[in-house]
Amino acid sequence: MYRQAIYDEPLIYDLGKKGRRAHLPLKTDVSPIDINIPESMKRKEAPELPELHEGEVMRHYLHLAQMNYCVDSGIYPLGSCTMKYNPKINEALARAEGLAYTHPYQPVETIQGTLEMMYELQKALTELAGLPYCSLQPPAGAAGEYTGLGLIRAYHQDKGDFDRDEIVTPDSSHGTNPASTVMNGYKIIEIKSNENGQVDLDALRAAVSEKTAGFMITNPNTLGIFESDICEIAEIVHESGGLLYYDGANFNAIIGIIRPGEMGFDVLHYNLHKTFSTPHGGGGPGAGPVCCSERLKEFLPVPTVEYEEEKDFYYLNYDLPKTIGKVHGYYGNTGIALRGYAYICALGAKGLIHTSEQAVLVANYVMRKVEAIDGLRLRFNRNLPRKHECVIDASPLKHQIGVGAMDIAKMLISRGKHAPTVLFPLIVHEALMIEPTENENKESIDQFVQVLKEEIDKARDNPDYAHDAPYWTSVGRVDDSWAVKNLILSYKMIKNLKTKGEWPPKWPEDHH
Amino acid sequence: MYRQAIYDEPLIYDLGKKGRRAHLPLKTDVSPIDINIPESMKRKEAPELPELHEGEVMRHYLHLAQMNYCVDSGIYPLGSCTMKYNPKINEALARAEGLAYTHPYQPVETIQGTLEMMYELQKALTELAGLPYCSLQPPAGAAGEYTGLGLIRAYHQDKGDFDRDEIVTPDSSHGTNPASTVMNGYKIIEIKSNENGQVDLDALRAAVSEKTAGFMITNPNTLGIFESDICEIAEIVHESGGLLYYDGANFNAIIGIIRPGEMGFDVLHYNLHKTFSTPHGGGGPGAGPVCCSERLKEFLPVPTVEYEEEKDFYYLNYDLPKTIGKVHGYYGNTGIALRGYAYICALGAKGLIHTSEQAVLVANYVMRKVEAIDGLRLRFNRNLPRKHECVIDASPLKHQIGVGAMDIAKMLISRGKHAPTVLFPLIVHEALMIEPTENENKESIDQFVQVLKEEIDKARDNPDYAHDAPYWTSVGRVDDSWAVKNLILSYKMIKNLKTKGEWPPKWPEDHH
Amino acid sequence: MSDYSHPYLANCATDIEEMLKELGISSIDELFSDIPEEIRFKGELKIPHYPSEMEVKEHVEDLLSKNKTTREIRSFLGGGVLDIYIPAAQDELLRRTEFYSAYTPYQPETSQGTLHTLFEFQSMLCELLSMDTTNCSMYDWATALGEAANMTVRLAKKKFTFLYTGAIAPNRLEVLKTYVIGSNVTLVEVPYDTTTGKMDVTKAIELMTEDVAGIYFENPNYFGVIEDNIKPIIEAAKERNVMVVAGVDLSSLGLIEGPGDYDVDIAIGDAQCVGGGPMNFGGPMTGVFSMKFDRKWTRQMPGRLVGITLTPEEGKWAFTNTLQTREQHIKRHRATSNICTNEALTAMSVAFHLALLGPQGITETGESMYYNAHYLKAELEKIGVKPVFNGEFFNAFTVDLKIPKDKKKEFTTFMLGRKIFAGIPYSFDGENYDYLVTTSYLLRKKDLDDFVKAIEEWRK
Amino acid sequence: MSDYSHPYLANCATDIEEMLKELGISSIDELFSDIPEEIRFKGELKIPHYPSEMEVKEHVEDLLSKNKTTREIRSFLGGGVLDIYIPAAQDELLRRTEFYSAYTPYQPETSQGTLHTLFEFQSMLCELLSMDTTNCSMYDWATALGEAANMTVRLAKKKFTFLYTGAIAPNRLEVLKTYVIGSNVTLVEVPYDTTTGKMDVTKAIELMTEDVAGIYFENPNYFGVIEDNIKPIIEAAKERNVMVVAGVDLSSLGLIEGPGDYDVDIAIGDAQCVGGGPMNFGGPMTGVFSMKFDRKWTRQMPGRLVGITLTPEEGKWAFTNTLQTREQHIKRHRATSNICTNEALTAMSVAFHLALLGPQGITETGESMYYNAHYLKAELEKIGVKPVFNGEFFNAFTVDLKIPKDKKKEFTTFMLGRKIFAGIPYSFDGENYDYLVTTSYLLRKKDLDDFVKAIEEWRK
Ligand SMILES: Cc1ncc(COP(=O)(O)O)c(C=O)c1O
Ligand SMILES: Cc1ncc(COP(=O)(O)O)c(C=O)c1O
Repeated sequence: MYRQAIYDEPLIYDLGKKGRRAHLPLKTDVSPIDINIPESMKRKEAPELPELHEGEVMRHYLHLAQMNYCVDSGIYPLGSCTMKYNPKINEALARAEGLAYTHPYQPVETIQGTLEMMYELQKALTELAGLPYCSLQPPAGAAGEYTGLGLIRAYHQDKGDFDRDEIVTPDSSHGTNPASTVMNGYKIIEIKSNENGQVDLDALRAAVSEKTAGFMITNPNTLGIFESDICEIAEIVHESGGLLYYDGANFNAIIGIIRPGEMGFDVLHYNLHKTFSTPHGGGGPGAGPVCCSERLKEFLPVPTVEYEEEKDFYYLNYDLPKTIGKVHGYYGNTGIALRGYAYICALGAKGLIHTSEQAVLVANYVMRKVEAIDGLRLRFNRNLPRKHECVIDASPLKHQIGVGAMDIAKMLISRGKHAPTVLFPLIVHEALMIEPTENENKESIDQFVQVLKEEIDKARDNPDYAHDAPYWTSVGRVDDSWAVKNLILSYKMIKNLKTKGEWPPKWPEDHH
Repeated sequence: MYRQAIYDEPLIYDLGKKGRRAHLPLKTDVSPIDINIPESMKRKEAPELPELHEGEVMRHYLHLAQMNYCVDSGIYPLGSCTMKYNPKINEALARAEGLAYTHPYQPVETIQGTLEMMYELQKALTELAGLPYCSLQPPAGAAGEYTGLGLIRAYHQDKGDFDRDEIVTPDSSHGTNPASTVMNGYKIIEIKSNENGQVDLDALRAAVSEKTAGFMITNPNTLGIFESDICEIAEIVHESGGLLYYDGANFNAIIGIIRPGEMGFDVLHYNLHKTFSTPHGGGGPGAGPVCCSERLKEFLPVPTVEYEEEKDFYYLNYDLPKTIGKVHGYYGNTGIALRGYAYICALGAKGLIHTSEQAVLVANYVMRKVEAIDGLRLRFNRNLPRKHECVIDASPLKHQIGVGAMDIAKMLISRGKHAPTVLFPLIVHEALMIEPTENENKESIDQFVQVLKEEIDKARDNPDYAHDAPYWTSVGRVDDSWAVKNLILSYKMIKNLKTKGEWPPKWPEDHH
Repeated sequence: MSDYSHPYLANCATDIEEMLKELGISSIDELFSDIPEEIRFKGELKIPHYPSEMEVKEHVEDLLSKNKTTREIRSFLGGGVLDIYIPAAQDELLRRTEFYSAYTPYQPETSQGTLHTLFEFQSMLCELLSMDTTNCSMYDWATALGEAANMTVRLAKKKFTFLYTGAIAPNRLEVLKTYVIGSNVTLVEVPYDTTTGKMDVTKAIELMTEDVAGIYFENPNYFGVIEDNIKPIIEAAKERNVMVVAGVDLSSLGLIEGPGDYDVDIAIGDAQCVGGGPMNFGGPMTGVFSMKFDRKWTRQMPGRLVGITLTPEEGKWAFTNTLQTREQHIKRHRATSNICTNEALTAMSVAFHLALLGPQGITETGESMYYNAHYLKAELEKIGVKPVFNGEFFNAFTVDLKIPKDKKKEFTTFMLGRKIFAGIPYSFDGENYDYLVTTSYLLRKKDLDDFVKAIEEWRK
Repeated sequence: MSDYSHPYLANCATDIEEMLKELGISSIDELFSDIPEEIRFKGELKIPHYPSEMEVKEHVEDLLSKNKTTREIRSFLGGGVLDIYIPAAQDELLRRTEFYSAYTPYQPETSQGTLHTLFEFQSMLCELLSMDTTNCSMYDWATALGEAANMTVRLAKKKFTFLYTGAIAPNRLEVLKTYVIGSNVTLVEVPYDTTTGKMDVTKAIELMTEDVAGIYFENPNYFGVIEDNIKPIIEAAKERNVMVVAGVDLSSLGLIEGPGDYDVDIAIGDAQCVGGGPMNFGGPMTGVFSMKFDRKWTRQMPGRLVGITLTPEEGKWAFTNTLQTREQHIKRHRATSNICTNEALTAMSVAFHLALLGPQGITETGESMYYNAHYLKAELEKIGVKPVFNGEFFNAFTVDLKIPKDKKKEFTTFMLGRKIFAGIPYSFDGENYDYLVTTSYLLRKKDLDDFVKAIEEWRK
């Protein structure tokens, strides 16, 4: 039996009362003076913020917290997201005063500890990537891509090659890949996957040319399949004069097993919030460090973190004349970097390798169990082992009883198991993309599979049971299209609706 | 709509697997040697403790946490318990390394900060009590009573008076009062309350004698009524030669309003976990500091915390030849004392007085609203204002429809409102003892009263609705008598039942 | 195989054996058989290892203890990162695993906690900024600026110039440049008045030619000066269909009008200073992106948006991510931005902080900073040290110190010796350094007096 | 009236006015009208006040920073309080308000979290101790001893002598004395063997006369010595219906038998050392009270007990406080103890800790302590310094230092100068001090070597 907590929790603006205080800030002991802000800019009314007392604030957010599923609630097998356990020691360390109360512009001699940590993290990341240089500046994976593509552009332009304006990528790639590509001013050339779900070498050969700036690949790819032709791919791309970008979001499958740099890759980004266990925070912050080869080094964002061994001194180097510039206001998400570093320290080389081994083992284990369920099938070559994740196709079930991947997701969350990623990658129609991570043990996976089976059985008895799911979550299935049609995006907009007499919303007659 | 979370959470022993690790402790770098523990004492098998990985442990206890009501869940109006908000800054401060990593026997010159804090807390507590001396040693209110009664004994004996072996107390007193009395070797003389719920002066006069060692009173008393004859009471007791003990558990009603020392009281204990906002922790730890008058000072537990102004030096004074000894292995619950001290600092004198004022205001407000509900009535003098709490009698409802205080409690928890203290004090039959504390604002109390009304209405429609409550808690009404009959108190006992084939328990046929 | 046991690994030797058996294979290695042997890594990885949690803790704490913090050294640093106090209640909420260990709320029914809180973040930010909609966060102010520039160009179609104030933070300008690389944008600087430090209104209007898609200014600007003369610029911009982007210091908004009050189209900034978190050496920050409401515009907005919607239960509305079709995971190369992971948790942190501060708190912290800065200015003037500009300011101003390049290091060390982080150096002439000095509300009179004393000594 | 607003007060001026109105009164003061005017306090209270949270924080932290901690000074202190490591996961659980801000679970249906966790505490303690039942905690070891003594007398009826070992911690003995004041108990000391440091078996048996209700010993005892000879005592006790009470060091139970294994009736101790919390200057501790199961005995047990029971839903069992009729809130003066508030949260903390440590962890920490202590002993012997007793020990032993009374302070200072808390002084002769030295698992080789070096220097 599972039920998520339910509280009829109002918007915080509907709590509290004028005059209540939840926090008393420090007041300076300097004597007050008249505030001489020019009239045109002087605030006329204090901003309308909530007015509660401390206990009320805590109750409000406690209620909300309990209506939220998280990694510590249970399995969270979102494919491509690597929802691994967030070690508690990292959360504790990230609150150290020595990190929290340091300013990005304080003199470099007063921040040696953080710089050393960054330098050591860079070293570990380059070691795992097999690429010798690193920048921690990109604040997320997509920013890492943007940075990496910028390095590729700078490289070609530095060689006087201004015509390479295409980036080639498989159609199974993550949405950020094409988005970053276009933001970088490139054209995107998507190539179809072959029947094994891998890069089709012929298609690749046809796609590359003297216009190719680079090739972006995620390996293992979004289907969880290792691109075993990776060396040929590298050769083809390099021959065309393009560079090789390794989307390391799926690095959790390959730590210490392969090193992309050794396969000819020029640049790679990591997601510390995936492979290195930093929390997802309901959407962020993350960190997307970039590693690169010798030939791209001089284009890295400034400043780089460097070490002068003689003086045992760490410093920020802004002196890169060919730098692509900056991709973050400061040095990236140092608070996240620290967590990633602590994670690496706790596991060491052997532990990290075991991580990948377990992640791959459980992914294959869940795959074999799930594909055995009637109505579900494994897409692409069944004989290939998967790496950290697998993509299951629910189209058979959809055809049989009209119950698709999204319905399955809603049935699962009803039962206190988070759903896999659904409807992605787009190349599989009713995709259920399952990535358990090494944080799930055998019992947990067995339970997940058991629940999945039970729910599909229930759906067979009564497909509407599936369409009306979820049941035991804090709210029933929400109406996404109503949200788009009505676009109520802030309390300010609610106040407008109120004056128009249009709040609270009316339920349409035909609402299910 | 309210629903508490539900997880079918097994006993931790039914989770995990042999060989999993959730924490790796530091290992010394001293070389291992043979363990030479004599065979008769050498552990043969490692103790059977759970074996999980870190994430599993967190999930288990997260699930349990969400199945627990707390002060930050909502109103928690347990009369006599003073469930006030636990300020978060206190929790943070109590984790300071300067407190956590100090040993009770480290040299006194290395613990000056803590001693100063203790000394300052003592000063504040004596100031509020109007009694000049203080010991923070008693680890809870009951221990404070035990200590205070010990002081009274020592005082009489020191005067050569060995015959005073009776402690007089009202019948409405808290259970710990008589229990501490008897543990201290005294006889307990309980006197009936008068029709106002207060001490009957005639009864008191009749009860005191040359055998009276002391009189223990809680003021305001357990009915929330102030003992306005307190001066006469003091006189009567003192005339008999007895001393006066003030149970300060209800101090939240009188901070800065009256000072018991000024009314002739000789000794008083506080509950820091009530009046001074330290958390209840699901049952403890608390702290029960004792304040006393000049004539009891020399009997205080050792060591006392003292200050040598000249040297600006705090120290532990063991040199009290007439001390009653020790009531705790060290100096009491210093971690709790710190929280209480921080609370006092945050409010200051004015804030503390406001605390009592608000606590009393909301108690009277809820009282007037609740006594207006059909089936409930206020016991004892309706015209007397109450202090921090009020006692409502549900006997009328019980007579009307057979729904009593316990049923009301279960209906309330069904709705996400914690129940008042029920069936206490014993002198009111269907008692609902309501103490909102200053942490509840008007809306919260209005909602509580509204829910109470609604539930009683439902019970009128169908009394079984009440008897079968609660509904939306993580489990339904538990069977207390089965627990007593079967006494399953540990996993060890479960294992025994298993070998006898008696686990899991069978539901009796007639089980509701 | 028993050394598989580690707190971060869920399966022990027994589990592994059982799973291998069910998979019908004899070792995990078989699952890697599709990786060509020649690329399997065979060396020894050089990775640090601290085998117990306590050693990890000691190691990291030892490293961090080499830093000097603003708890020891009085900080006059600002420039976009403010030293703030994080209330204990806020930290306790941030420590709740339900918030920090959740993913982006892709399944709204089981993620109302995140969604509801982010909606409140959006709402509080709109109130602070007097704007209609705010997204769930960008990486930081600088990248928000890059996105804003791209967005004005996207919306304008066929206009490719983006004007920006010369009184901009240098780091933001650098990111802006990197961010417009793909969108063919020409960046043109609007000069500022060297006496007041405010943007040059006449020049700004002059520069608003046909090709201009947007104009950006900061308020207070990087030199601390309040831009109280921008009304004509905004009017001119409206006339010419130029979108106005303001970058504001959110900590000033208890005292200064929200950008919506002076009618800008897009407001950006960073919410670190209103509770996103402590400074953390500059990251994570909490980029803010806020707009007037306009369906067309909103559809072009980067980043995630939480909206309200209906549930099956009549009367019970709920929250969900909305307008996802703008985002990369659906629109791929036609997305409005590549942003995916954002700064959601620090955005929630802002919601917690503002819920605790309330209107009085935001005003009081603003006042403290204002008093501090103006006291400092007055005291510095007493020793003959002046601000570079005479425009009104909030909590920061640029102090005319003219430290020669070759003395800069010495000055830093001198001030450090007095336990002071002296401010951010800025050279107007390329030779000498003036200092942008910010006074947070954590500074007190004594700190300010010590600063003045130090400067006085230095000048001797 | 607006200054009623404070983060810890729920009602602002408006609320108060509204409530007063509904009550039909004009001021809160009227609600205090029943308090005689002459006793109303009219003075000014002298109470510290720090008006902002940050000032409270600074003030308390300033105070605490005057302390020296075992993070700076290597601690060889023990005697019932052990320096331990609190895993971050444990602390995160303890920070959950659902646990720490709940009351005693009087409404079990809405308090399963507390009850379930406390049941697990009871269970894990029973496993560690090899006993059947353990209550939800006592204040500390010392008060548990007091309760145990009283309980043996209560159960025995008409027997009033309680024997205790001479190798007892002095502080526990003092509490014991205070605790038996009301129960007419005569305390009689059993001497220990001055060579081995173990209890004198012959004497103990001799002393077990008709009037003896219980006998108490510690294992390892206060001098660190393992009591491996108690079998004859226990046998004699059984024969004479004397209850056997053992006080054990819980941190030793990875290596040493649980007291249930050698058949004691009542086991007590303190669970601080297995995760109740850091040392906190000695409080809160986590008193342990554990027994063999016997319905009659259990009914006499002090403190709270969580048991299993049924719910209305067939197959779904749950937890509840049970045997409450022993407790003061029901039984009043006939209760088994006056204990009401106990140490529930630190008990839960122990459950979290042991769940994290597991059997391997408890063994490993025990081994580290054992290795440390035996290494230290060996190294001390190399410089001619010996233990006072030759009995086997676990993690502590008494070092024969014979520091004269008038040198004691100097010795403390000398050791402090070397960043060492030297151990707990104990005088066997009333003139000179030997030191009870404990090695936690947080000490490392270098710390032990430094200790030996310091002693060597001192003796020069
Ligand atoms: C394969 C892949 N690439 C890139 C990204 C983008 O990373 P981020 O969300 O940190 O921007 C993701 C994650 O969302 C991903 O799964
Ligand atoms: C009136 C009164 N006296 C004494 C006590 C005992 O205090 P404690 O639970 O701290 O031992 C309590 C609380 O339970 C109480 O309410």
